[in-house]
Amino acid sequence: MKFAVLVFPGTSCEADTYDAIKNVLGEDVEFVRHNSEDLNAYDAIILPGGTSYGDAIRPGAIARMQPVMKAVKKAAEAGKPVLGIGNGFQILLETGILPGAVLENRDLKFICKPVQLKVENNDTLFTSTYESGEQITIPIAHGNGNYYADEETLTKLRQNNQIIFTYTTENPNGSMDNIAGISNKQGNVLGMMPHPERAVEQLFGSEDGLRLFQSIVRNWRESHATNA
Amino acid sequence: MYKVKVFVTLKESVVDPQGSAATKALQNTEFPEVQDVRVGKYIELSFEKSNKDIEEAVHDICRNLLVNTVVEDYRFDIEEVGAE
Amino acid sequence: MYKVKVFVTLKESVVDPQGSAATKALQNTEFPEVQDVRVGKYIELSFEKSNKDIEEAVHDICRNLLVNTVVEDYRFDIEEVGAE
Amino acid sequence: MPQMLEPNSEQVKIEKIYRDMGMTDEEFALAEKMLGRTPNYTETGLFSVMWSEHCSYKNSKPVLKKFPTEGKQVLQGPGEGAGIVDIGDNQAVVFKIESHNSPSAIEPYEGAATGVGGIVRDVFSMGARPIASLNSLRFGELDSPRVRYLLEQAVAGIADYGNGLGIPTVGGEIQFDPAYEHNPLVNAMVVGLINHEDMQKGQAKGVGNTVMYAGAATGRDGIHGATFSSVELAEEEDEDRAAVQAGDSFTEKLLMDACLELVKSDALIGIQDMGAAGLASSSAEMASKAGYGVEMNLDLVPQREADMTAYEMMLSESQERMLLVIKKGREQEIIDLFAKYDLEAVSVGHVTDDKMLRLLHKGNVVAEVPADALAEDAPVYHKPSEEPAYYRDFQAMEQEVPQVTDYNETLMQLLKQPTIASKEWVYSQFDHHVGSNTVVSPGSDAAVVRIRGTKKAIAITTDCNSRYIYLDPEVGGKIAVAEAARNVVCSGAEPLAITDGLNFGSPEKPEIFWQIEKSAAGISEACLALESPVIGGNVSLFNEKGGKAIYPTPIIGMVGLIKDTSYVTTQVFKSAGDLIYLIGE
Ligand SMILES: Nc1ncnc2c1ncn2[C@@H]1O[C@H](COP(=O)(O)OP(=O)(O)O)[C@@H](O)[C@H]1O
Repeated sequence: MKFAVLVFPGTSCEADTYDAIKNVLGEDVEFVRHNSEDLNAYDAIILPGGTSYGDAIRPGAIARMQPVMKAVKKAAEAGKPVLGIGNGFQILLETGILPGAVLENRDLKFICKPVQLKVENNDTLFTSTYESGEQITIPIAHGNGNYYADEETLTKLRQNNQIIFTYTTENPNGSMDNIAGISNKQGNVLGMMPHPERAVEQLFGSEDGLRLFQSIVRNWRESHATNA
Repeated sequence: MYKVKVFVTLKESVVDPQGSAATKALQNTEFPEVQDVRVGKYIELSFEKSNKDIEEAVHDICRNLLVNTVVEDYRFDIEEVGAE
Repeated sequence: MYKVKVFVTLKESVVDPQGSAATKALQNTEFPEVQDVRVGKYIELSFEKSNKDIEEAVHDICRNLLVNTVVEDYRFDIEEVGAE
Repeated sequence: MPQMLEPNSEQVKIEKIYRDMGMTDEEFALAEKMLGRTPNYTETGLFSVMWSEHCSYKNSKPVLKKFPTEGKQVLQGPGEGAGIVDIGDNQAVVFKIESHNSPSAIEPYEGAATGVGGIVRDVFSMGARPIASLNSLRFGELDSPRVRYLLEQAVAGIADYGNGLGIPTVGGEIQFDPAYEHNPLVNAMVVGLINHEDMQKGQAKGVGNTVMYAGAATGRDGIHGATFSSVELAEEEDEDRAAVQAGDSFTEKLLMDACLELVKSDALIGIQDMGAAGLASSSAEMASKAGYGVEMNLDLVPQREADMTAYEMMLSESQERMLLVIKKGREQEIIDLFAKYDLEAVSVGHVTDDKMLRLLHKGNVVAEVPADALAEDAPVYHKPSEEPAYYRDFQAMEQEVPQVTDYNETLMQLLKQPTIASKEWVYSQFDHHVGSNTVVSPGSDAAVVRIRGTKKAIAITTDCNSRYIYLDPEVGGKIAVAEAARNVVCSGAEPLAITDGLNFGSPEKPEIFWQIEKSAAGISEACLALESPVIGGNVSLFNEKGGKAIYPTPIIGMVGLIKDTSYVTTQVFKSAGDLIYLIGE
């Protein structure tokens, strides 16, 4: 399986994400730059974290104008797995591929620490390796992760089981409904503020994030086996 | 040349983390009269004349970059400046 | 009640990282006409009437909380609103 | 902007304008002698910044010379942007500590942010990828609103800049004491990783080679910053001196990525960050170090503001800029390389053989000064030193053992001290995980960062108990190094080397100079004993206000090597029933 890790000017988590896929997960992966227009060669697309364009105007605002985002939209519509982590999530929200927005953290401060998440929906191609309701530990590191959506959007998210991860023991940033990660209606696009690529080796405190990547691979293998 | 002034404000229904922190801070000190603070953006653009419709272009720029219409509203003033 | 609108801008000599990133982004897409973008803050305060001098109070609030006068300039408009 | 007419040489001399730039009468006379004529306004500006303590170390050089700087692991000692230490497998670590105290006292957010920016550039200009950042902070007591503001803003500045760059901030220290009420200290340390063949120098070699300017455009910000950081803070704090420097971490990130690609190019001869004293110090130092001269046409310098003078351009401390020397004929490659990162690189001059720093502006030669006169031959002072009365008094005091009646109560009181209490409020604002190499995050003794692709890791710490140093600078200096070493050893590492940030009051006072000398002696002795040489550092003097100096605060930044990540140890108790031992006296 071949992953694309998108790189915008200012992205900084591309190396760890690449390493998690290449060396820990053991799958193929390539960097793809912001001005590229074609993602056909890839089976899954990851928008990693960092500070694209210095978070100017709003996090993700300038990234969404870049040529590669048209290709991301196409890939999402075609049903390919698309994962946005941290700034990647913010870009997906800005682009409108995922609904809602993130505001500045409730306490107006950047927060970096491991948090407890609850897997709200394990029936997605990203979460099938988790138990439903399982508690997992994954670090966050963001200044703008305070998820907001209007009541109508929230209702839809709940009805369609699009809320994938929530913060359990505490809500670090003020997100509505404790939301830490959501998917699109089809379930092939996931955006989350926590960083699963930072939780792939026990040496760094948790391997819970690795299972998310394993889930993507497992589901891809299964669907390709049945299609073949 | 045009000078465009864009005002971006959070929609009323959206809680404003900066604004509420500022309101609290002021009320706790010498300014109990302050009822509410809302923090938005004030953006100045200098824009060369072209054959584009300037109003439309500014709307475009706002929607493409300066404003996230999910949570924000905007308005703008256009001023013609300099000789050309 | 007063409604106070405060405009906070970076001093001219201070670099504006947001503005320059936005300028480049616009120029690289469909808006080569944009010469310059400067990003500031637009803050709205609602202020109950009291026996304080409102102008002075707003200056105080700006200098104490809303504005970093080392790097920013500000100006404001005061509007009287509503009945009381 | 209305332009003031610049004074001519005669006026500079007769009206003693050089004094406003921080030069003494003797220094101005020396500059005249070296030049063989009276320097003009621009030249006087060059002398004054280059001869400031910040750039010349004129007061501290005799002390710094005594530090042990050698060891088989040392690949680059003091003298370049940062020191370099071998860690085996053709890899090395590059590190240095840097102060940004006076800018942070005026504008804590930008001061701290640009402090991080400067030390990051120092490290990547050596060719190394920054892999970890730390800081060492000193503030007054937290009951003052101004102090709380300084702390909050300085921490936010470090966080925003470091997080924006994607360099993990993995540790640091903070002390609160009234001694820092008006002179907060903001020191930042960065560690980078490099392969031996990528090591660079700041040198302008080879007649005809091209001098290029890369990065952000020059504005009027921070003019004379190096000078201001070398004098006592003015009484009037909000007096508008020069525009403060502001940082742009996005541009820095692009600049870092571009420079790390550039160091692989054989077109690159020399590279240096435009830090304190900007274009003046980078050009003069690169020429002086290499034994060549540099000629630059200032009309070609990218400018952010209109009508800048030569003086302003040379002394500006605008951030995120680098000076490069490139093989003649290879300029286009460099322009293209930077363009890929949306950055400007322009040719501004060339290397000459006459050892002069020559500046052209609007068709005239506006300055022509021997590069050595500005850099290598700057004056050096041997300041008088005298044991202070307070020290004699303290030494004469009876030993007193404090009476503790309720140990629980005393422990609680101690833990409530902001200096001792948890620093989570601070470090949770720093992205300490980015890069996914941080094995031990803030909250333990030393931070541990894994070297990707190997079993190795490095342990890093910053330490300094300045009260000990105030009470007995020599013993306190030893204690600081020993504490750093203990922190590193407790994490599973063997100490490699240290960098030091020497923060003191005015060296003009014999008692302060005595503190500098004595603490340096203590540091040296501990370094020798622990085989951990000093590979670089920074000096910040004149940290005084109203004649009152800070505590002597020589911060020790130490790096140690862990051969295998399985040796990594953390400080927390692991499970009930484990035995607890107390080792040592
Ligand atoms: N300014 C800071 N930035 C980042 N981490 C910090 C800072 N201050 C303290 N820390 C971290 O908090 C932990 C405790 O620090 P400190 O109270 O100085 O303890 P110690 O005496 O063990 O060094 C250490 O891991 C240190 O790195």
